[in-house]
Amino acid sequence: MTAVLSTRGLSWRIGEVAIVDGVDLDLAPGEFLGVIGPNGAGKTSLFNLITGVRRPTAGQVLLHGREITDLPPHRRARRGLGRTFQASSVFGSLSVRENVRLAVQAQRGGSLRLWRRAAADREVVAAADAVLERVGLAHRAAAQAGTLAHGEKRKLEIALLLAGEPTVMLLDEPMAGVSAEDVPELVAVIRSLTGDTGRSVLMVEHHMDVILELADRIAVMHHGALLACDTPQTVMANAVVQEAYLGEEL
Amino acid sequence: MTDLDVAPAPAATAAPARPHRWAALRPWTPLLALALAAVLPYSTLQLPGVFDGPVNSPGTLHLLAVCLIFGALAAGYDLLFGRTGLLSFGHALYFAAGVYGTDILVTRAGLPLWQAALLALTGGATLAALLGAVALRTAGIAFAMVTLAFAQVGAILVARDFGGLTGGEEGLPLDVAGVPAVFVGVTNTVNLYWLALAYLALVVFVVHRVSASPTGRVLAGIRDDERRIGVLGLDPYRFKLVAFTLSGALAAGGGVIYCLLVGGASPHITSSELTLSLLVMVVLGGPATRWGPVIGGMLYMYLDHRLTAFGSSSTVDALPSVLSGPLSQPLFVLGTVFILAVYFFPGGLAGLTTRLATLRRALSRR
Amino acid sequence: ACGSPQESASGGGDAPVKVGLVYSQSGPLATYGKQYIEGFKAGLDYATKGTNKIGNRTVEVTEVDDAGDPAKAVSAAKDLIGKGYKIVAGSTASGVALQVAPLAAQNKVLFVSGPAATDGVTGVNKYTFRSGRQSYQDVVTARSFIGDAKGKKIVVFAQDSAFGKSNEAAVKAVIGGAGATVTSVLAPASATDFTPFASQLSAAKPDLLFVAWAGTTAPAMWQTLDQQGVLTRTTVVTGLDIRASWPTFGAAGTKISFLSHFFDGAADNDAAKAAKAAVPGGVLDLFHPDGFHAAQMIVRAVQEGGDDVDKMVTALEGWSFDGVKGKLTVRAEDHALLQPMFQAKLTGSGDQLTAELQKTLPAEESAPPAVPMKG
Amino acid sequence: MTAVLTVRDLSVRIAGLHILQGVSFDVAPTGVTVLLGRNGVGKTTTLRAILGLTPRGGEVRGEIRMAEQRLTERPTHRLVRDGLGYVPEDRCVFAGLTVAENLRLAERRGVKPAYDRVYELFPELLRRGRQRAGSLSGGQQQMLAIGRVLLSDNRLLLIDEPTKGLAPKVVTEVAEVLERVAVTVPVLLVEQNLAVVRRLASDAVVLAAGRVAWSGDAARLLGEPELTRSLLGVGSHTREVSA
Amino acid sequence: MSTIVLLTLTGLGLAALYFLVASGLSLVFGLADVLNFAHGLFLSVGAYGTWWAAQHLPGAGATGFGFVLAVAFGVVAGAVVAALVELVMIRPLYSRTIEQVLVTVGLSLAGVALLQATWGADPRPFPRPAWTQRVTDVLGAKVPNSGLLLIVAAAAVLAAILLFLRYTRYGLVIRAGVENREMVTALGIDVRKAFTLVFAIGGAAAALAGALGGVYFGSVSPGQGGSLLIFAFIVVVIGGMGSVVGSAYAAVAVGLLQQFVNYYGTSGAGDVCVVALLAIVLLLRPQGIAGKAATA
Ligand SMILES: Nc1ncnc2c1ncn2[C@@H]1O[C@H](COP(=O)(O)OP(=O)(O)OP(=O)(O)O)[C@@H](O)[C@H]1O
Ligand SMILES: Nc1ncnc2c1ncn2[C@@H]1O[C@H](COP(=O)(O)OP(=O)(O)OP(=O)(O)O)[C@@H](O)[C@H]1O
Ligand SMILES: [Mg+2]
Ligand SMILES: [Mg+2]
Repeated sequence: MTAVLSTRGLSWRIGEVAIVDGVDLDLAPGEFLGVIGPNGAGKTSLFNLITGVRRPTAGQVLLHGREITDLPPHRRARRGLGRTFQASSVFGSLSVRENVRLAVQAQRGGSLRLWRRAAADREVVAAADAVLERVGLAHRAAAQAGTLAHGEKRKLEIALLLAGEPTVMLLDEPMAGVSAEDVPELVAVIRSLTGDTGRSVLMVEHHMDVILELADRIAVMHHGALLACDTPQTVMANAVVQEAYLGEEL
Repeated sequence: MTDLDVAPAPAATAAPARPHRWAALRPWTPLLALALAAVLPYSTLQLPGVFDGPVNSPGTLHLLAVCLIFGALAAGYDLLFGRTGLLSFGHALYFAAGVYGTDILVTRAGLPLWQAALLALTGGATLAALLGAVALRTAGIAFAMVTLAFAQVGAILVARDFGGLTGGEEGLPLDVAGVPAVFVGVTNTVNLYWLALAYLALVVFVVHRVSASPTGRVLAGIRDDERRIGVLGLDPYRFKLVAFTLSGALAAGGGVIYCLLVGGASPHITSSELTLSLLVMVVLGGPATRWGPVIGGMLYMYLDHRLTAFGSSSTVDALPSVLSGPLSQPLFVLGTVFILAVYFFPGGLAGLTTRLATLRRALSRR
Repeated sequence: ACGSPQESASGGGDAPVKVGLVYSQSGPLATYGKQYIEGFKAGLDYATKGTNKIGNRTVEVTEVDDAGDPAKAVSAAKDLIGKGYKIVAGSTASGVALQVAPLAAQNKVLFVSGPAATDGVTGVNKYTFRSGRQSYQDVVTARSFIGDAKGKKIVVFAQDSAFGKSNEAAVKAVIGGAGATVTSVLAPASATDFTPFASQLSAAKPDLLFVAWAGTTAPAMWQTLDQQGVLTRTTVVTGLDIRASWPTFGAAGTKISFLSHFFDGAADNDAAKAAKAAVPGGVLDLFHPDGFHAAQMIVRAVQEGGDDVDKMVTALEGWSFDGVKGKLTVRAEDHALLQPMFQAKLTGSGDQLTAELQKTLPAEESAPPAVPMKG
Repeated sequence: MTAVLTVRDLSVRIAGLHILQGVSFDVAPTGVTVLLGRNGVGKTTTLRAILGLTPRGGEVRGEIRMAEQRLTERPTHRLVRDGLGYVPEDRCVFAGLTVAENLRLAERRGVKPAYDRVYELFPELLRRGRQRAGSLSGGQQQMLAIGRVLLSDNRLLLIDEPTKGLAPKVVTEVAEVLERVAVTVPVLLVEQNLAVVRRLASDAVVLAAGRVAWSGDAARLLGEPELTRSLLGVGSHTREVSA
Repeated sequence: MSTIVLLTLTGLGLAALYFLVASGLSLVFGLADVLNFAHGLFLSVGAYGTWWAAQHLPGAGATGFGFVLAVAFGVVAGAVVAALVELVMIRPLYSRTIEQVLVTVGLSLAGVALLQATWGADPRPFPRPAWTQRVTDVLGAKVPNSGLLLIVAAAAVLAAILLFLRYTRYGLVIRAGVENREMVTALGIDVRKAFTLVFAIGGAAAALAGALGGVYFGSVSPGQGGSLLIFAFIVVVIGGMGSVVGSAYAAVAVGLLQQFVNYYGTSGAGDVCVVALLAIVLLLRPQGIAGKAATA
């Protein structure tokens, strides 16, 4: 099988505690894999290991069949691995448009260009504006990113991710704090991330409705380990998931 | 300091206001200012209180040249501090490398000036690249301290007069035999002035060009969130090193010209105080603004030089001793002025124009 | 108003004689600077017999503060020269003297260096003179403490700085040259604790210990040498600094043999009396003579040379005069200022220390070897 | 019934932006008053203005009263000491302090801290007492932030999106906790999860474009699909469609 | 043998002096997040305060209880000046860290100049009880008593600060306030008081260092504070910002290293070694010896 992203026995321990515990995960091309699990299960930590923000204490990460366990974050990104952060992290002092331009530019190749006028790079500008349009932030393009309201920052996060044109995308709770009115819009944006393009998505989300709507399969994490990884129906029927994660319906 | 050089400031910051009659001229103001500054030495204008002699007197031109060099140095330092968010406490080292490099190569090794200058410049840039490569493995205050430590080693080496090269605390006067005659002697001060002006123009051009370039945008990104830059697929380390090296090279270049201007090197310039002053200059002017650091640097040096005269002036002497004592200490006045500036011009002098614009708008609305 | 960027003003005729003094009014050497300027004013008064006129030209003195920074000094000197000043004097710090001196040659003006002790100013160029003593003269005075140097063991304890090293070199040349073995212990100028160095000095057991130390750490250094017993075990010689520093020697003060450039009471002559009467407070100190002599030399230069700097130089070369320290001579070859030096002891305790003259070395005895004029 | 908090004609201007333009509403002395609106309408800004936490350079006009006292004139820490509890949007736990220290810090002078209440609600906090708060998961940080204000008794709680980023089970738990708390203490709540709103809210205030677009009975707002749709966008949360 | 003892004990004395300066610096830096360049000024205030009191304050003097009184006066003066600085200059700039640092830079420039204008640039003899001028024989080494005094004082200050941070609520408030001042306020705590207190404590520690440093050096001069400050910075950074215990370890390392290298190596090598130590520690462990790793 040709998984675009796999982890093999991926573990991260701090002292005695296993935060991430021997996770084996395969993401197929074009697949949308939802990740759920109680707070503190290790979902964000797993993302950190995959993207290289943290170094695993054991195990491997493979991207397109090649090992990337020891690469720094930026090298992984250049191989097509993109992510968003759970806590919004955008470039606060730059304008929204500049934020996206920076991401587009990073995608176009990171060679040093000290003498070119950035603003004059039409293609980059056009690409950036297209991305902003797509996530519905075009009207805020001139605003300073640091002053955006929370939901807008989430959108900008996704815009930054999109601009990088990754083949594998890791989304960490993209819906957190997004107003009810905007949820469908954002869901649509995220859905369009995969669709026909063949990109694969790994998404952590606590909004079950969103997960159920988007995910092809759902992985459940619990105490750092992978509890289950199966179709939404099977997972939702799982008693442990019911008990430890979903609880009773509101 | 001439108001000519201050003039371009509004062009940089007051963009949002309604289009002005002169708006079309805006892009040209820097060039206009440059041209005016270039012909300034032909003026015999007397500005009593501002300068001791007419504008074209060697003393005034010398002071102006010093101001220009430090304006440029501050602009170069701002590339690091204001635009990339790297707080280096060791920038003086690269400036000193330019000064001492030139001086030693001309005076001790007997090289002609242009060779010495070129070597000092490359040497300064290489030094910055090497030390930067090490220091940038740390971040934040640790980075500031490593750079401070490196600069401190530089200061110790200079003070220890290694191999009799640097002259220790007495400094090393430049042997003018190796220097073209046009740069020697008080009557030729004007040539040094023009040289300093050219250097300032170059630095400002480079800094602006670089910060408007794709790389400049990455630097701004690093300032905000370095981890994010990595995840976008760019290596922050590499970009920081570029900024560090470039900034160091610009400082070394300034050192070459300063060495010519002052006619030698003295260990004052290796002190961490110089880096601190650079920081002060940038903040005084307004970090990451177009003209702020330049203005800050020029103003600081102007005050630094003029305050010694002010301190010994008769106006100060006539005051009661509670006042005249402190006021006769230039550093006291400078420190106080600086503290006040931090309070009353947050965002630096460059921020002042925006604030004035807001004020004007508020008034016109009434 | 328009003009050319390269013109500069000039004086002449009955115009006043303009003298520029660039020295430390602020900064770490401000006290030296203060003594210098007091001495200068007294000297000018003395040399012009109270008229402040040379012939029928008044002397106009402009003072500029360099804060001890050569860059500021150069800036000030350029300004003065640009305004047509033909005479510049001052330089409290050695670094300042070394960097201003080349300007004198480049622009053909007279430069009379002040308290700066560096040997490097002597013979640096034709237009530069000095009105104070130089390190070499200190060291020669130190030699006078041990009589016959042959076979003696001398240790130099100096700051690891240009000042310390030039003293070390001078001791090697002067006392080593006279047959003694000279070794040295150098310590960083910034040292905070002196015990390691004191131990080394104790271990060396020298016949004479020459200490060259300037700056604010001196009291700590002396205290440590005293505590570790160095001062009682050997003859320790050092230069006597300004009066205000004496109490900081603490208990060590009375155990040291001092060589002295000058202290109040070292010499008794007309000039010294005049100086004593003229300076505020009525007590002379280390650097009053440097200012006094500078004024005397400048008056002489103008009297003989008018506005012609080359004539001023000729007038000063080989000139002997009676100054505060006694009889001084400007040596023609390298412009060294030959002058008497003194041996002294401190007596008393606490704040009540007085210096007592032990011996006066005539000018010839402390003369440094002539160096060739460089430019 | 008199309101516990009245806001009249509140205007906030930050960095030249007129964010709130004359907002007026009351918070009932019992139950949960929920503040609704799209991202960026100024819900957080409203809460912070009440607490006197508007950023530097921001301009606040209008009147905010709690029990006849004008809040705008008093420093934040006094307001809190007098019983105004705040759970901020970004949790703002002290990353460098341990969980226990975070809680200890929240103790108020002269008030006996109700640790039992907090640990009963969030046993996780007891277990992780010595862990640094910065290394807690997002959800755990949220628990800590809520736990902090529950340590003391309050006259009014201002809570900004407490269920953001929490697992469904914890959301339910938090909702239950708030429900229990609201019996004794009135709450002004900002919340996006309509299921939670439905369960807790007695009154609702809807902000739009810097003004109050609607205010009244929460049950009515959520009960009339027409009203819900026009005020809160797509009438209902996707959850209710698909789950 | 006696050389080793002598070097070790005097090295520890030096370390104690560095620690006294660094402890206040570390406290203010680690807790109030202000890299305080004016710390040298507080030190000078303590030194000049003691010096002045010994001559002018009734009851105070250079010996016995009079000296203790003089030192107490200096320490109080340092604490008061520091608290005033915080109140007047630092507080209005809260959350603008860079500006706060800059204000302290300005203050350090102006402060030294002010001292110079008032009492001149030259060193003044410092009041010293006779005991501190003598030496104690330890295993054949003549150890200056002033160094021993420093060691005792440093140990006392270390203990006092640790007790303060561990057992008072202020410690907690201060640590939290560094991270998010606003949130501390939102918990009902007047955070401003705590910060003033930190400055006062830092100022007092610096002033004590100044007073005892005066005894150790035998004189006081305006630049003394500044020259000690650079080593104190190094000590703070090696030790890990804000960790007072770390500063203590680092001070000992720096003091001993400097002393031994200065004796066995060439001159000036001591300073270079200290700088090298700094660079090595930071490259291996950017957060310093006792500093905590930053969280993601
Ligand atoms: N540096 C650390 N030291 C100790 N424990 C840690 C550290 N970092 C993370 N943890 C713990 O690891 C666990 C996993 O954290 P992680 O952030 O990955 O959870 P998560 O699944 O993303 O939770 P959430 O849904 O709440 O965001 C948590 O219990 C957290 O407290
Ligand atoms: N410090 C600031 N400077 C400038 N604008 C700001 C600032 N803080 C908030 N804003 C702006 O004010 C508006 C309201 O922000 P606020 O955070 O109150 O919205 P919100 O209703 O809480 O949104 P969300 O649901 O996303 O949390 C936003 O458009 C935001 O950009
Ligand atoms: Mg998470
Ligand atoms: Mg909000």
